[in-house]
Amino acid sequence: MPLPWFPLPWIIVFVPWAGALALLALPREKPAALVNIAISAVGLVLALGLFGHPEGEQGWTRVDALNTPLVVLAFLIGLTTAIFSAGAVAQEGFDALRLRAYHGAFQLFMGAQALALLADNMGVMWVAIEIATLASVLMVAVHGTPAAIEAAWKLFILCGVGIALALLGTIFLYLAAQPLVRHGDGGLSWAVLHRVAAQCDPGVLNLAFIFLLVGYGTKAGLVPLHAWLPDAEAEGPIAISAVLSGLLLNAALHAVLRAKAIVGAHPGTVAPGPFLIGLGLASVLLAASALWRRRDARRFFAWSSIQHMGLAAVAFGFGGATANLAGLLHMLGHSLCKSAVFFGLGHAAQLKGTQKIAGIGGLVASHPGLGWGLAIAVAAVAGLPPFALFASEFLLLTEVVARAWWWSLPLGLGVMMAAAAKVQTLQLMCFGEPTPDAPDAPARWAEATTLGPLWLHLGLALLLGLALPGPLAALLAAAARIPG
Amino acid sequence: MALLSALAAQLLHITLMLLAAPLVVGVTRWLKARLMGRRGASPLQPLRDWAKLLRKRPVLAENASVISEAAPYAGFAACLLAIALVPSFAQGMALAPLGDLVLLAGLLTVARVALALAGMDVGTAFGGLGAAREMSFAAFAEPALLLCVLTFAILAGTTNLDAVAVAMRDGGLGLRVSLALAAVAMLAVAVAENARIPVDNPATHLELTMVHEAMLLESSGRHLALWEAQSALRLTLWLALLLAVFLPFGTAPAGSGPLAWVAGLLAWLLKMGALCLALAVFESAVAKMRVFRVPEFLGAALLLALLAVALLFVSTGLA
Amino acid sequence: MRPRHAGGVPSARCAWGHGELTFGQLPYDVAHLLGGGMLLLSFMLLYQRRIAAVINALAMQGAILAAAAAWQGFVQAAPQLYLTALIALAAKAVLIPLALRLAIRRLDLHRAAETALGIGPSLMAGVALVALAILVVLPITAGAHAIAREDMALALSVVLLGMLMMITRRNAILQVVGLMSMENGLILAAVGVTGMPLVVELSTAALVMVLLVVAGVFVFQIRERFDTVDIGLVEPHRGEQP
Amino acid sequence: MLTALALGITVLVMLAIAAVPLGRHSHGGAIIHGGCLLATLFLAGLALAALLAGPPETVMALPFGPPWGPALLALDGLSAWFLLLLGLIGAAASLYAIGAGPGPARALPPYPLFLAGMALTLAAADAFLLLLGFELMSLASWALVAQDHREAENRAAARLYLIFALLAGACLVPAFGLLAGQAGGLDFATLRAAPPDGWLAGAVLALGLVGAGAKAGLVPLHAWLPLAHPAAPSHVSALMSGAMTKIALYVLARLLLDLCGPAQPSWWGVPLLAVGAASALLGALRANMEDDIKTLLACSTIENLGFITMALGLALAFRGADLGPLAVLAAAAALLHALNHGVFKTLLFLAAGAITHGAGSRRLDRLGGLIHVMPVTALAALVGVAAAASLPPLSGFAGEWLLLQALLAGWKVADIAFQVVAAAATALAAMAAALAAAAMVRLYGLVFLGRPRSPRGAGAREVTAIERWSLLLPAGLTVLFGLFPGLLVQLAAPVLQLLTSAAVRPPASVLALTTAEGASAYYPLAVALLLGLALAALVLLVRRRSPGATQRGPVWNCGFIDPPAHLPFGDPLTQPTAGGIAQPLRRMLGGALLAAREQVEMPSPGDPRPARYEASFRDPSEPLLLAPLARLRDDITTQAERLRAFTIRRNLSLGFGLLVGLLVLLAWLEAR
Repeated sequence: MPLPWFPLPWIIVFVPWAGALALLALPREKPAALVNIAISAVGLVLALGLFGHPEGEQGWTRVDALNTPLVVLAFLIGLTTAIFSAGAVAQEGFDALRLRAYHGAFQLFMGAQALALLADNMGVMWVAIEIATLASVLMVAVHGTPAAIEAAWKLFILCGVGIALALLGTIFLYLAAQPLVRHGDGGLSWAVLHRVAAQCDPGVLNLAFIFLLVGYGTKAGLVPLHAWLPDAEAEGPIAISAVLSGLLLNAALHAVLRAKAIVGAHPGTVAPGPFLIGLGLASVLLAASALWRRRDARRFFAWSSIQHMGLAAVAFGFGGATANLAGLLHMLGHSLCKSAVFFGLGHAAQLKGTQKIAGIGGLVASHPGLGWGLAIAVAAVAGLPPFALFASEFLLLTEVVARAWWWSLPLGLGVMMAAAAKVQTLQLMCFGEPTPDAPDAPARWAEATTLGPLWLHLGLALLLGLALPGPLAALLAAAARIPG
Repeated sequence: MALLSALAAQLLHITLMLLAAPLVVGVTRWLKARLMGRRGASPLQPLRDWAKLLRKRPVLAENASVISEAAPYAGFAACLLAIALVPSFAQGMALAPLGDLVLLAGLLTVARVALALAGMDVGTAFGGLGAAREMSFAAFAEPALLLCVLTFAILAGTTNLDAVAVAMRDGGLGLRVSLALAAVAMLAVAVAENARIPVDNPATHLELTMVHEAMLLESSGRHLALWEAQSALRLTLWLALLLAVFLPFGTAPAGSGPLAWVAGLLAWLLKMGALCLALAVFESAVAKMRVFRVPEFLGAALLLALLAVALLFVSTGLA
Repeated sequence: MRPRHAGGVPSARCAWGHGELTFGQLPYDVAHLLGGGMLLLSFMLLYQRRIAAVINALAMQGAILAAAAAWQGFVQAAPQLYLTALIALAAKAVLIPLALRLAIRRLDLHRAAETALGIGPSLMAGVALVALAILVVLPITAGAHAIAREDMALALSVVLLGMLMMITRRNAILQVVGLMSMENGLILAAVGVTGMPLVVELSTAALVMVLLVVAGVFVFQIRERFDTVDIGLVEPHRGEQP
Repeated sequence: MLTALALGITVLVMLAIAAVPLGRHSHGGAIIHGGCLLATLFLAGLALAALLAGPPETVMALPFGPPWGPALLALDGLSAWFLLLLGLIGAAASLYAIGAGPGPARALPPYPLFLAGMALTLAAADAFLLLLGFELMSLASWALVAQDHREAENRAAARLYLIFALLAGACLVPAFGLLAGQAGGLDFATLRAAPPDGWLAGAVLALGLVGAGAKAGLVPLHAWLPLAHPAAPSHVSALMSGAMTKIALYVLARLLLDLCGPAQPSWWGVPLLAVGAASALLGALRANMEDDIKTLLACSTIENLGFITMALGLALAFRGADLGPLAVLAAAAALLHALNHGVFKTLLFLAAGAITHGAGSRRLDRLGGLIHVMPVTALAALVGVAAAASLPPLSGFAGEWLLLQALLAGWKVADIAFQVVAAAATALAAMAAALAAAAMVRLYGLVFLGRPRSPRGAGAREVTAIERWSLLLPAGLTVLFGLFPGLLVQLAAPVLQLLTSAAVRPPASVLALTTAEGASAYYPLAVALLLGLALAALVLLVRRRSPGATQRGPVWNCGFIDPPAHLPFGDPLTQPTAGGIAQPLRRMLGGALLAAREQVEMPSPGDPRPARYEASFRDPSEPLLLAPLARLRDDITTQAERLRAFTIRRNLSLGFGLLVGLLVLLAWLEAR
């Protein structure tokens, strides 16, 4: 039980940043990878400490039921990704400089991630997300190939504009609260805003929400603001795709949720839910159709991230304890399963020397462990039982049908189409005659650093979907009440 | 006492059927010959043929399996049981409670399957051809039959043959158009089931037109005798069925004494004779149709039966 | 439901209480004037064809932004705003324009801006956007300070115009310019709100990003436009042609 | 009892986990399948006990479950009945698997999981657990269908299979969601308490029918079934065909007859009746066209599922018309036929497996004359075929008798439309039955009778003892169930009570099945005895009159040349082929229903080429349902792809457009 002045959140944020500095100094591969793992592990341990941390805001940070699980999950995935990257980085063929940049950017990203989730001050949250964006730009561009640069540039410009709009939204939030808060600093505190929102000016709140939605929605990859996501996830180092779709999207959606909580707290505002539902549904449908035309495996799963974010957005758009719980489950489950997929896919891509779906075939026959692991992970992402996404999609669909059945038609269609596409890709990659391996296959032990995290994630997704420990379930239930 | 009399009636009935079977075939042939201006063989000729066949040793193909030997008995037994369920001169026989029309259809299917399997056993072209056609025709005959059964079920409220017959006799149903339609449909089915003209010609051995005979090409001796007897039995069964359902008049009611039985017997013989005559006339009047026109023939029967049912719905105002 | 005027209590150290500012009062008029000036310059940006002229306009906008920030700092008695003003002046009025000129020379882009949407239409669109901005700000109850409210309308218009510029210009430099004027609008909004905390930090952070974009233009030698970068570089690598 | 049930399922899951390391072990297969055998037998015993002693009223909350609440386990009559079915079939299949020897290691873990999924579906007492088990079952069986994934068509089959399974899930979840929406809970007790009505009920009916129908392979959602069942190993095909499809029907019955409450209107039966009749006809007809044993059997499965669905529909209709006894009759028909079909179809699929083992092929045109070399298999298969052809006194006929009686009573629903539908359904059912008989004769005649059609077929040999026993077990059950259907129906009394909510005596006595009013009855045992009696007497008489032993001679066939020396088993071309046997039906019905085509290519005189005869057919669901959907999907995706080629600037404009649009929307909303 930490003392009230004990700034655990800040420690959680600054440990990775300190690590980033250390890693920027480390030129050699093995030690860098190990240090990277060590830092991530420390981060995870600290994050676990949040469970015992008293709730509520503490200066610029806050700890509550909504962000605790997200932070813990973020650091968990950070650790597993670090482990995976230890095995995978050898194949990336970095020179010393890129290696430093890669590891440094990774930890920088982790820290920013944590700050974005833990921030109570909306301004701080904005800054954190911007830092995360810059870090991810760095990580995506690190290869320096034209394609990578293009992807990074796209990410940079689109998300940059999004970030700018989010800042305007933040300013509007303060404008709304400004007449009501005495001391200036509170004007951006989520807690304060949430408290006083009911007396704020609805007009300003509406405006604020629009800008925050468009701004952070860009980061969350909601259609039609999604364009940066597929290229960014497909062109960066393989390990990065896992954290991008596993963490960055969550942080952005979390920010949108905070905004929704504030705006929703005012009875007079234009209901924010429908906006979220609209964008979410657009994401689900567009992704469901786009999935059918992908040839590049990583782009394929990037699109699947868009679809899942859309589902979560729809859930939060409906709001209410049940739908929010479904959305939260979906976020968590998606992070776990999707990063698991990227681990397996990354290793497969390195084995086969290509990330084209056509080039990755017959994994089950040539590499049974990897093949079945990847197959199960993809099945989990497709929403098949017994993993978390099945539970969340079940809850979401039943809730939507019960509340407003007509929404369930496009929703069910999208889910169905997407799942079918995933089944097809799964079979293309895992079944059939094996495709030839690349000459420079990764070391044997790299398979361990792939399958370990992969199965760990699947196991956790299984627990999350089917046997969540009571306290955690209570925590999620509490979290589901926060966005309103 | 009643049980005993029922039992006696049943046994009498079975013997009567066994005796009648060859006669029905023989008489029909004889009548046909007469109608065609030939003298024709004596009505007892079938009996003589069977006796001769029984004396001969059966010859089986080298690769014939146990099916070839078992099928004749199985088929005959099924037909025997089936015909034991169709009331002839008296009602309320011992096996009457078993006499369910659906079961009857089932037993006939057993006989048909036995025949078809025997036809395919040796693996010859004709056997297969005959079996395929036989089974295919059933696909049209069965529904027609079932729809007729539906008609009875609506009128008599049951599918038990005995009860249907009773209802038909003194149910005061009068003359109904749907009954007439059903009768026509059932006649068509009977013709098809017994491989009579115009569906099949029992007398021909022109391979390409054969259905029934094609399956018997490989059987000889007692097996052939059994097959022949079985087909005769089946013909008798169908005629008896038609009589029992559509012309149940004069049949001795359940639990009645020997006198009524005699009367019923006479009535039955009369009716059966008439029916044989009608069959002979019909067969010598029409020509055999091409094999693949049979479905149309049976399809027409099916439609008639459906029409009968629909009319029944309307007329009896069940709706 | 009108908010209480709790926030409207004048702070002791401020010359003009910042609760009931209305037309005809000096602080308001000046702020309004500066904001209007920025909006005007945004239109200038849209209107100019020659890249050099555009950059001049941008520099002026930066300068006015600095002035506005300083003025707000004076009005709100918020010294940190002076810092913001200083940063804005240095970076936006001086450094970045210089850098952009350098870029033009480096990438020899001495030619008229290619527009995806003609100058005339883009001006009209700009007007429409301003109208929209006013329309959406209008329902904000007058209880919130009139100054803030007007500033919001102006800032919003500047932001929208900047974005409009980004999407109607095919030239990388001009798109950067659009991004910058967007960011100017943000800062204008930020300084416009009384007592906005973290103004300095936020504006700096936003600035950092713009600087990085400019750097990107340099590093990646983005000659013509995002379009070509997008298509030309990437198609061969993407393997996604249907 | 529930604890025991949970235990059984847990054991199965444990077996699945244990199968991963054991897969490489040489005896691993035997161990795992032996475990499955015991577990399934245990489940069957449990179900039997539940049916005899009356199912436990309690509901058990599992220690695990979704984050929003515990998962509930229960065992009522309905689940117990299907659990019994599952147990019996699973036992037979597992036994066969032991005998068949170890398959590929990857096929081992999914098998217990498959069983566990089905058991879970049956034992579930809330919608989530039910669908969890349902999808688990699909997933595991998909892995089994895909186990031989080197074959392209197997992959295609697996894909189609899983997609249909997803469709089933995507329809059932909203169906339960609609119920839960106005009941306010997902557990069955709550759902039962608040039955839907009006359009809501209609939607539940439609969704349930599509969802369960997609999994049960009802027309027009049957395309996957004839592809998927043959792709799996035989014992798995047996499970899929015998048990899994029944589980889907269980879900249908649970949803429509139980959870939706007894107050549903009488027209509810019509869709089920129509779908069932269509399935029965199409399946039976296709079974006559196919020339792969397992595909043929799969099509016959479609037919039988059609029968069961018809019976369920009749039960709904009668119940809606307050004809309690008739509803019970129809429900009894459904249950009885489900059980019987499960058993004899398992038998037939296992026999198909044995044939594949012994004779090395599944194609009718490469087999023949197996009765000589595989006598036991032939005997067992004969029982199965006779049952599938619904011959008295075997089990197939009993269920069909009840169904036909129910159909023949359809006119008692006082509604002319329904009466006509019922009459048409009667005709279709009869036709389907006759077609099934034809298909079965074709199957048996081509596979076991005649002469070998290929060298491999000529070298066939009988399968191992265990496999033979695994055939004889269901064969014995088929006979037993055929002789004592009355007992089974009486055993199902609580289920009937539950399904029809009519306190009516089940339409059966120990020895007989009776119609609702008992006006007509079917005494299978008596029929069997009389047949036996007649047979015995016949043999005695005939053999007395003709004592001569049979003698063997060459085939006659109106003149038959000796086979060439290089074809010791005779010239296959002189035998009827699968296509030849199918010809009459192909011409009579195939052209109309299956777009069947025949073309004869007759070379000109002097041309040495042989004449070619080609016959083909296409299932209507493919051009009418699947192809258009695929085309639609492609069109949509093509349109959507245009967005992808956008440049950054275009994408920016998209975002800008969104922003402006939202602002305009906002302004408009606030103006109002």
